[in-house]
Amino acid sequence: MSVEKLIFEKGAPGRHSDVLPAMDVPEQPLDDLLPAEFQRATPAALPEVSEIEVVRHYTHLSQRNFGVDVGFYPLGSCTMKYNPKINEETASMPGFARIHPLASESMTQGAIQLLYELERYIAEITGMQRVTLQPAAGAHGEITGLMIIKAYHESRGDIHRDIVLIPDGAHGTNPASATLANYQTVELKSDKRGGVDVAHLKEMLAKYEGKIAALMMTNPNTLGVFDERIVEIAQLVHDAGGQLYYDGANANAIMGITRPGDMGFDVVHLNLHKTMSTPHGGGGPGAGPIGVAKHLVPFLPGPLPAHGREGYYWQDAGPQSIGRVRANFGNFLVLVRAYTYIRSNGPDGLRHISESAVLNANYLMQALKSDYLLPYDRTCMHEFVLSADRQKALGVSALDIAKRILDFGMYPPTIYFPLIVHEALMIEPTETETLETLDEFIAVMRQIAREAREEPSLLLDAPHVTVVGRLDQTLAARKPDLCWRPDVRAGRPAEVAETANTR
Amino acid sequence: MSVEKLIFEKGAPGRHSDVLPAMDVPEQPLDDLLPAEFQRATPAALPEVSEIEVVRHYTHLSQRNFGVDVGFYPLGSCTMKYNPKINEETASMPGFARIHPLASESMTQGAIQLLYELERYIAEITGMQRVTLQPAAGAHGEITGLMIIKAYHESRGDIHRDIVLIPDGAHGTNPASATLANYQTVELKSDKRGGVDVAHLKEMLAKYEGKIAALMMTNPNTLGVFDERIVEIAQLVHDAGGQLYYDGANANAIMGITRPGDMGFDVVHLNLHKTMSTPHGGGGPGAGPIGVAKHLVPFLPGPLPAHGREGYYWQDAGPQSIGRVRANFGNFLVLVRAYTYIRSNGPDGLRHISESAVLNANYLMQALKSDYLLPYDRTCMHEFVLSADRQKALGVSALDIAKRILDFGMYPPTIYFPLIVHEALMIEPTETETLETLDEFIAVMRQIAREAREEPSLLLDAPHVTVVGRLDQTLAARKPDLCWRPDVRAGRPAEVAETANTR
Amino acid sequence: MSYVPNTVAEQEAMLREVGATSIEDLLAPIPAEVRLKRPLDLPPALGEPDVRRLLMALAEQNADLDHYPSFLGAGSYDHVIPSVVPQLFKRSEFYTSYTPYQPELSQGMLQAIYEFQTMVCELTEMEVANASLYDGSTSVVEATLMAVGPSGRGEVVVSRALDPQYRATLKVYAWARGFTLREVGLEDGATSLTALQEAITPDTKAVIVQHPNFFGSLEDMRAIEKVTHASKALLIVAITEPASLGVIAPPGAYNADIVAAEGQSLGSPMGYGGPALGLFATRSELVRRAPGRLVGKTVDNRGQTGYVLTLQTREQHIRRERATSNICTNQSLLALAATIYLASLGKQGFQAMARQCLQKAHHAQQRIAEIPGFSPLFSRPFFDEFAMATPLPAEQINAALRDRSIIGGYELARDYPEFGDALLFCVTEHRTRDEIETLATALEEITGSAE
Amino acid sequence: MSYVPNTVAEQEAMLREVGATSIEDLLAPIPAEVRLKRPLDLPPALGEPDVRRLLMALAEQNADLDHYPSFLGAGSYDHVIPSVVPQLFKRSEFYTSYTPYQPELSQGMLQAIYEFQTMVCELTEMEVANASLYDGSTSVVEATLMAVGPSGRGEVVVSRALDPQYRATLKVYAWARGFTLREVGLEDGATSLTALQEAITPDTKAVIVQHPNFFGSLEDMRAIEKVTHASKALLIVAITEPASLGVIAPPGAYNADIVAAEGQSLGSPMGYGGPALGLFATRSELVRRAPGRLVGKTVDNRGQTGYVLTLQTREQHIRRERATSNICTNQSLLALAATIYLASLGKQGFQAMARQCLQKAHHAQQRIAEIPGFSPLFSRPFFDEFAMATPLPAEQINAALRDRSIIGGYELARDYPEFGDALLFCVTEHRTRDEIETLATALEEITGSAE
Ligand SMILES: Cc1ncc(COP(=O)(O)O)c(C=O)c1O
Ligand SMILES: Cc1ncc(COP(=O)(O)O)c(C=O)c1O
Repeated sequence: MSVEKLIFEKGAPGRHSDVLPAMDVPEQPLDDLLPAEFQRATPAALPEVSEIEVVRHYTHLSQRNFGVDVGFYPLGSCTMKYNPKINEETASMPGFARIHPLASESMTQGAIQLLYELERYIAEITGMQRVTLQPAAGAHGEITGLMIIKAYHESRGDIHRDIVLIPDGAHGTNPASATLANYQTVELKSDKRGGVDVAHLKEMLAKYEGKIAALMMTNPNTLGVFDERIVEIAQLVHDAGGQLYYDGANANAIMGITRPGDMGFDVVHLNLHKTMSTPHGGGGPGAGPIGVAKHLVPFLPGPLPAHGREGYYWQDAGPQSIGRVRANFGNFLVLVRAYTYIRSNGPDGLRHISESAVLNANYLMQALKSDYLLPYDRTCMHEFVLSADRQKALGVSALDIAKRILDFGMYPPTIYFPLIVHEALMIEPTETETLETLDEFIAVMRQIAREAREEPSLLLDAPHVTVVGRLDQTLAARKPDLCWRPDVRAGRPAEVAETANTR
Repeated sequence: MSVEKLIFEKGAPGRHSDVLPAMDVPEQPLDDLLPAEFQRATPAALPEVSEIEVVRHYTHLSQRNFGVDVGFYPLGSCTMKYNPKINEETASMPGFARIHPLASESMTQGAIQLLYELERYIAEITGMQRVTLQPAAGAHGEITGLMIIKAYHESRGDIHRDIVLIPDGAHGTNPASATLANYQTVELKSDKRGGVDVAHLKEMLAKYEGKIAALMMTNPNTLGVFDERIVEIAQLVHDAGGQLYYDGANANAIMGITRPGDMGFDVVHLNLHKTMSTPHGGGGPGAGPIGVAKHLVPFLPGPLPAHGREGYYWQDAGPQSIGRVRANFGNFLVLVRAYTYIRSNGPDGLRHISESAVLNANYLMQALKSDYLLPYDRTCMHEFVLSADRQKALGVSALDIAKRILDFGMYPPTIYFPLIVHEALMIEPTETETLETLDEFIAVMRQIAREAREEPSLLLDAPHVTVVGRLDQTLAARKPDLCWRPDVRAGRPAEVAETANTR
Repeated sequence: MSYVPNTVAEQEAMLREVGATSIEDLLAPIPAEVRLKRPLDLPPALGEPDVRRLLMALAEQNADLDHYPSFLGAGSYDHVIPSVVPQLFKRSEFYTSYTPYQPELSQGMLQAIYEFQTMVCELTEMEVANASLYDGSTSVVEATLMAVGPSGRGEVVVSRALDPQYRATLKVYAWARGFTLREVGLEDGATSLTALQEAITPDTKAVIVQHPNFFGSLEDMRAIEKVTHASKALLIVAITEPASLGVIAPPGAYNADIVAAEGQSLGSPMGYGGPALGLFATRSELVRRAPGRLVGKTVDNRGQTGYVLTLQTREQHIRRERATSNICTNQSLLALAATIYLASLGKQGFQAMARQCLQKAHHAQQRIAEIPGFSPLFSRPFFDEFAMATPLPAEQINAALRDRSIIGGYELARDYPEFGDALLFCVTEHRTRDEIETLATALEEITGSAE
Repeated sequence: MSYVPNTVAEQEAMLREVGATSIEDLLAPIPAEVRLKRPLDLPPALGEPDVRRLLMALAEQNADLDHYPSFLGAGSYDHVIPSVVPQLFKRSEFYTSYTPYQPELSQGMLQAIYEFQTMVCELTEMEVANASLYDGSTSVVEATLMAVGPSGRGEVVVSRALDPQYRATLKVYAWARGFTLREVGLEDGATSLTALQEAITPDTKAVIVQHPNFFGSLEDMRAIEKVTHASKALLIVAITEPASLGVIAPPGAYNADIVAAEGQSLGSPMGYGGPALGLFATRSELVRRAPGRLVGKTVDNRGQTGYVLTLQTREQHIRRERATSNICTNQSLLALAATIYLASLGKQGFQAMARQCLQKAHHAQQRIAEIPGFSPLFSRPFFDEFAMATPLPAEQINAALRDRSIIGGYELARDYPEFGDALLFCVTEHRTRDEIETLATALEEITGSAE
């Protein structure tokens, strides 16, 4: 596949599509409507291309992209599973896609009902009392949850709790969110089995007595390991006056099997773009609703969907609510997909999903642990983390392995996360992969392990068959080029492209 | 891109998707409803695959296919131009896509109105009196038109007209259709300028006096040349008692400029999947409506859309109608696209399309005639035909050139048609290609001409970068393998695939 | 004008390049006397949003099946289409491609058609299938023409239980091509075996029977086959409802020679009857007489498997007036839809779907038969369609159903006056029990039997 | 269960392979006391067609913009979306991909985002733009947090003409992060310059003004900029209606420091308010303080151009608690939609679209102003939204419009009781003159001024 120019390098002055409606009102002089000082001086230098050019360009770009529909995508912690097509269909229905958030409740009964029911489904799945659907993604759920915890402590006059405990294996959004909520973070060590080091936890609880606002955890954690001491941990944190936050990015392992609420968590976010299989869209949109235990309900953002004699309506937040965390009601069309997914699978289906996710992960883990170091060698849940340490000794890194995987038409695992594993390869196959695909991945990983021993240059120079070779990240960061410069557009587009391509 | 197995080679016994509704009526024993002798003994051995397997498989197949959305497609006589996306949108509206052809007229007013108006638009564009929208493609239009001509002659007791004259450059469907209507075909020679050899025509008219049913022509013809003597030709045929049939596959050259009706044609078909840009779908569906002059209207197939005091309705065919040429009303969703296209472009737009198609073709022709033989060196209309005779002398054929073009990410021209040009390369760029694309094609063709001289093996072994190399057509025809055999499916799918791949 | 990319300035430069001063120069070969001297008399161009509005307004004047539960079949069937089907077959690499003349760049479509051919063979238990024909009616025509052969002469016997539109189509072609059609009458809503036996002569080239027939009834295909093959005629089986093949014996099982079917049921939108999907299957030994495109498996010069259009010497572009058929453009995209549909339902699902049709249709028939004045018109087994005598004129009942936003059955008297007031109902797996109940209740109200 | 491909038999084989006898073995680490001992209390699974019916029934209870002409804006805008936009951005290679961590296999999305960043810079005349944030409201939050900096302290001045929902959102974050918000009042529907001047203190980190503001009015941005930059505060411009940038002066032209906008207007379906598209642009020198993903151009080891996520040391996955923001998942797919949208409209089209909005909105305003009792609430220039005082309570008017299947304007008193009975109307290029006339006539009827 040859290089695809930028859209700005295509087209010619004056090219355009006819995508506007008729201008059917009498036209008034521009200056009469808009005094000169408010007018834009020069039009934005957007592309000047015809419709066929737009279509071919973005079709070509799509051909230069890889999604779950194209192949295996075992990106750990990201739960890249099959995104059912029916969800795309329902989310495209005009009665969902083309409705105004501020239209009156009587004109949006179906939307409110859907959200009302979805809230209850998520509450049931997580074992929480109520749920806000506002957060746009996991990280947004985290900060929302932490603000609720903050409001809770404040409401009790418990105003010195400014510390959030976070295990060392946690996702980066957890500490970042804590900072955002003005908390200090204290890192908790993991024990040898990959769980929270309870001794260390106790130590920290003692050290910061009266100052612990919360513990943020994901369980199964980012090693794919279920922390068996969760009840004890919860008890300890609660006893110390702290709240328990559950990062539900890994909930694909537990649906119908166990619930954060039952483990003792007070706040939970779910990544619907993971567990509920709403597509990740190349980086978003997602949805990160949070559920809370009963004592935190008054602090939830509002409004919340409600049902009364007159039908469904939006209930304003009460006096203790933190307020809203974004405009409108959440990533509604993502929520429609999640609703569709839950209704399609039902209770047994959701449990079967989680069980199958766990089985697939264990199957891969058992098969790969002879060729790669498995630092925590125990039954995993939906994912597991290998280390490329042995390969590193041969001079190839997790990055090299990842790049080599690309040559086999597969996306590589997440690498260098969690931070507590050297040269981490974090593998999450998900439940929607066939046995054949798992076996193929095993074969690829074994071959790569062999190559690392016998022909490491194959890895070091990888990828070989992708549309571009290994890209220079350092250069990108050192001399950031974040935006095509209109001023170099003066020349003939083709020439400019050449220049651009070799600078 | 690696080999893609057949869908039958994927999956495993018992795999499936849940795409059925609930079985919500009380179930009765099968034998009570369907006596055993009517029952199927063994279920059809359809694939047993999960949804993700279906999605990936057909996504992969799409990646192994090339369409106008991917690149330049100058297939002469096929008018592969941009298929506007709005047409896909309108054709997908449930009020068009999900309506039953036998629902009452009161329930399908919009559909009948659309067809009523479309009939009139096509009549205006072609200069004919009325139009039937029934034919499913060009060839279907041809046989329909010839049957109308037959009925016309018969109605006048003129029953000895069993000959149809067809120029030697005509498309294969013309003689095939004539046979189907029980006519004998007589081939008309072309003159040196590429038009109908009028002397030969006169000779044939004299030879077959009283026996000529019709002359079938396309104008511009398949050389892309407009036959200037059309009025004279029409006069001659009419004087001989024959009818003139216009194969409108090449109408992209003439919209708003000239009309078959005004040239003297009695019957015209249009390929909406060419001129009106309805997508060709990898081989269909198309739509080949035919328009007829006033004297032929009584013979049109019925029913025809009509409008009266109660709204739109289907008017039954009259007593002289040939009857219907298919079930229902035509390829309706294709007609919706054509209607959308005509409304989007309007009269000026349609003319601009044809003018631009002509300009693009002449631009390419001028640029290429130094490297390739141009047998009819005169202004062309929407397409032109080169000959690879010069290259043939160097040992490479039109086929080799076509295969080499594939390596540049373009579809090749039509080859070996029309039959009157040796080693024909029939090039139709269409109006929707940009100047840059035309220039790119010129560069490719020049490079290939150079390669033919300097490195012919590059052509002889082409294509090089496609998912498969040059395919063995002879083997395919000699040992036809038209169907995957279920009996070899016994083994493990992977093994079977291997076997299949190496036979 | 929006789809022409090049600007006026660019076109002027191009004109200069070709040595013309204006487009008029290039149009010079067109004699003045045939030039159109005025703009086409068509409505002016509309921008995209205005076109969308216009078309939406037209579309919404039609009763779409999402909002009007339909009990109408008679050749077009409302089956569930899995969401994956449109989302995949509408990928633009497929739908914006032409007939795969250059196989190396069209492997996707070719392989899909090869899979399609295989699936059609599986469904019908025939040996070869082609890449599609226009629709069921013209597929029956092609089958008949194939049976009649190059002479175009002879006799063809056709059951009166063949879809009336198909019979009408066949009649036109029979007249044009020059063969004789003999219609065989009915007995209890199926082809009369005695009449059939009488109709067959030494000149009979083919016998055409629809199964399930137009009334939804199952024919005695084994008996028909015997009678047909007792002479040298070919047995052509027409199928309008291929969903039936999930549960009833396929044509291959009773030795059919040619199967000519309508494939709309298999994943294509109903679309007011078109585009539809002509299925065509036959025995291997007849393949060189078959119409239409065929995709075959072969190898490339690197030893890899690939797919090509094959046996093209049958076709018009090679054989011209001696071609087996004039077909060129066919219905590939719908064949692709059918392929994806059948892959999605799969072995189990296709069978389960057919069984649902059977069960729901029988449930509906039994329920309607309970309503005073409604009684089964025939006693033969059926799949998902059944004819009921009605206590009021069929049009009157349908009009009243229409007022309740229900699409009623087919008014048989339109084509079979001999049956008097009768409706042919269709109930597929897509109808729910509730909808059936709504229909039955409505019929009770309309005919005054509701309490 | 349908999306799990492996069968029971296969799963059993896999269990054997891992040395387990049942899935229970693998779940053993989960203590019994936290195990759910009953099935989840959720409705049972539905097959695909039943799900489709259910969702369609819910969808059809909502007033969609195809059937209810809307004069409601207030943060969500009904612009025409060209047909190519959804057909391209819904290609599954895009929407089923993750954040492009492995750039070599994600060049399509990366290049598109690079184009997006460029287009946002073009629209705003700013120097850098990021790969998107959640929506306009959180983009304003991020901009504010960036201005406030790592300390999290200080004061931020915000105009009362900033969207009320945005102000509400900001308030929560201000409380949590620990900075102070000062609201500046209005004068003739725009930020009061005197009040602004008074509100700014040496501690002011940023001034936030929406433009066009919530009432559709244009602010005196040059004056505001002067006042703001007279102190060391950053000027944050919030935009909810980026279509305005086709005709009004962009933030770069009046020296804004950060632009935080809602991009839904640019090709995304309104979707009941989400997913929306947070746009974020700033000056080059501030880029290392900016939140969110950034795509940069680079070269590969073969010398070819390519695109990667860059400057990641600002981000949570590297910098953790010291990151500039906690954002991870953003709104890439909508950024892609916006990119395709802007490419489709192009330089001319985008400007023409904005001018249509301007013209149609003014036509509507003038028409409504002719109706007795309706008068413009403010006298400032506006783009496509304008506030009108109404002769009857706004809710009463809206209810009556609703009965006529029209979505009326925003009831200002919901957030601005000080303005009494008033409606904020929005008229984009998508409204036709007929629809405007229908609205006006309805208003006449409702308020009794129709003759
Ligand atoms: C464990 C974990 N927590 C939190 C997040 C953040 O979720 P989001 O990307 O939706 O903000 C992720 C996503 O990558 C995650 O894997
Ligand atoms: C000149 C000409 N005539 C007739 C036809 C037949 O049209 P169709 O393929 O629609 O049957 C074609 C199409 O290839 C053609 O190019």
